[in-house]
Amino acid sequence: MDPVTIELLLNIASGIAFTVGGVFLLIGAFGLVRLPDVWSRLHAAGVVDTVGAELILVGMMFQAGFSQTTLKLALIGLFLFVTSPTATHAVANAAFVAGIRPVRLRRNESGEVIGESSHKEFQP
Amino acid sequence: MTKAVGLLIALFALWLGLSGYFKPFLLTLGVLSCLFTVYLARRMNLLDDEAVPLQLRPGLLLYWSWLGGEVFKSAWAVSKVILAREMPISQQLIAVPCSQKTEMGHVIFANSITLTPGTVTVETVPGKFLVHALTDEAANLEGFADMGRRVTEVEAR
Amino acid sequence: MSPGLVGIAIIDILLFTFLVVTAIAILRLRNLFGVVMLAGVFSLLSAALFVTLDAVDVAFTEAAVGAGISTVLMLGTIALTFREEKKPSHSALLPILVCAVAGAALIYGTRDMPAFGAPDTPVQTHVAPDYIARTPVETGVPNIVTAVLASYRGYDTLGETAVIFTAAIAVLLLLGASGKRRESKDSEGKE
Amino acid sequence: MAMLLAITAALFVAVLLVLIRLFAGPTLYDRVLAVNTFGTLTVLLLSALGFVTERPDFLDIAMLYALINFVSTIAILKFFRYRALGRATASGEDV
Repeated sequence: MDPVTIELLLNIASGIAFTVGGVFLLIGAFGLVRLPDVWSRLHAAGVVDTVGAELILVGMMFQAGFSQTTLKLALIGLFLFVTSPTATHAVANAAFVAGIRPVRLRRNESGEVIGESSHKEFQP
Repeated sequence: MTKAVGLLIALFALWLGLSGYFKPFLLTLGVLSCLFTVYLARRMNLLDDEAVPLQLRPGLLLYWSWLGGEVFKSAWAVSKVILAREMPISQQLIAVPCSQKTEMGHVIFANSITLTPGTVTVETVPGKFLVHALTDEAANLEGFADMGRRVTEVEAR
Repeated sequence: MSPGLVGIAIIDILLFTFLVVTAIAILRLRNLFGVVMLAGVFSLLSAALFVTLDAVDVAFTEAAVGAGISTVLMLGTIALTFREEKKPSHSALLPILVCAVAGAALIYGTRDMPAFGAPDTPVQTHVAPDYIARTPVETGVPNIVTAVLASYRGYDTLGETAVIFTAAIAVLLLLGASGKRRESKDSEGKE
Repeated sequence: MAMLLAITAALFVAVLLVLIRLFAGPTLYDRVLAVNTFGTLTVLLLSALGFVTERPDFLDIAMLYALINFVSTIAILKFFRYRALGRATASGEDV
């Protein structure tokens, strides 16, 4: 393939990644405002942190071509990929230990996993 | 020893990738700083399975690409919930059994659950995770079991 | 102006708007944890502004110190004091007046400064070209800012580092980071 | 270029939404979550700015943020969970 075609293909690919990533980013941020409580908002933040962020980084990688910039973008993506679930889990765990429970909880099997009494001392 | 060499190679690759200079003087400095870091890590007893996970099978990369697809699918499901007019959420805290033998397997499984939007690992005890799910579809026990099987394949020993 | 420059101008305006909104929110909030988190956001926003001003090294410092270390230090401080801010007992008029006068003086001072990025200022015509010409020959360090900090102003940087090191040790001592004392304090505080 | 400016605009809208959640609260954990998401958005914003101004060195700062943001989020939550930064355990488990 000649360079012009490759550049066109890269532009199209980054355009697709930007569009999909941007849409997920906006939906996630909107969900962060719209959803009713901290538990449901965790999932909206998850949409922003995973699909939104990674796809935008991939789009930038297509823009950068093959260079050191691409490597740095890939590293940022890897950091986000590794750290974002840990941060989300830390929020969820801290909220759980503080005694905050989801609104309109359908099914609660937390007693099966932890004894109900084990975390009482951390009530705020 | 294998772990020390592995860490050294990984650190130097990172250094080289971030610096992008190939002058002999700077390369020497880079090698020296990497060696010093490995020495410190050794003294601090950090060279274990957790810091240098060489025991994982190469299937990890394959697993990550499968996970990427799952993340995309569940992100789509969560987006539909967010955009729906009446927001059909039914929050639940469910117990998910995990059968992995090593700690690394547990970590990969729990983080994979958290990484897919719609499910978040809340608390872990030996043999079980407490998972918060946003919808009924997300709280699908067969789905968790499938993911668990794939994690077991990646984790060695 | 080119589209890129217009874009950066719009980005600057938006960043400044967010910065002001965050500052007002910090003033209005009485919950100190919220204040710490907003201060982290404030620092992120100001670092983004430094980036658009091309001051990459300052942004680097702001990111590490403002968003990282100071958040942790402020949390440690809150652990030793109170979680809620007390209502101020005196009126806010005098502080507002002082701020307004000081701000007006600073803005008046900037009127003498050359335009941002103007090529005919003394810095651009004498100092910068000199460093750019001499650094690769004299030091061999690829980054000119690093060469200026670590070589041409080496003693200055050494002094700064000593000051920061002393300050860090003092703060750690004040917050009680030494393991032994914390253990005993925790066992007392548990009851 | 137009694509990058569009993505920057989208990032600003997202930042605005996250700031709304940050100011509104109501619980502390909402705020921590918003700050964490804000950090992710800042990382993306800095990378995008690097491309818009054609100075990809900005990525170094973005990378630093990605790490610092994680450290401060964990510090905040460790503080809330265990009521102290220095203490390692609360109920005997290793952290």
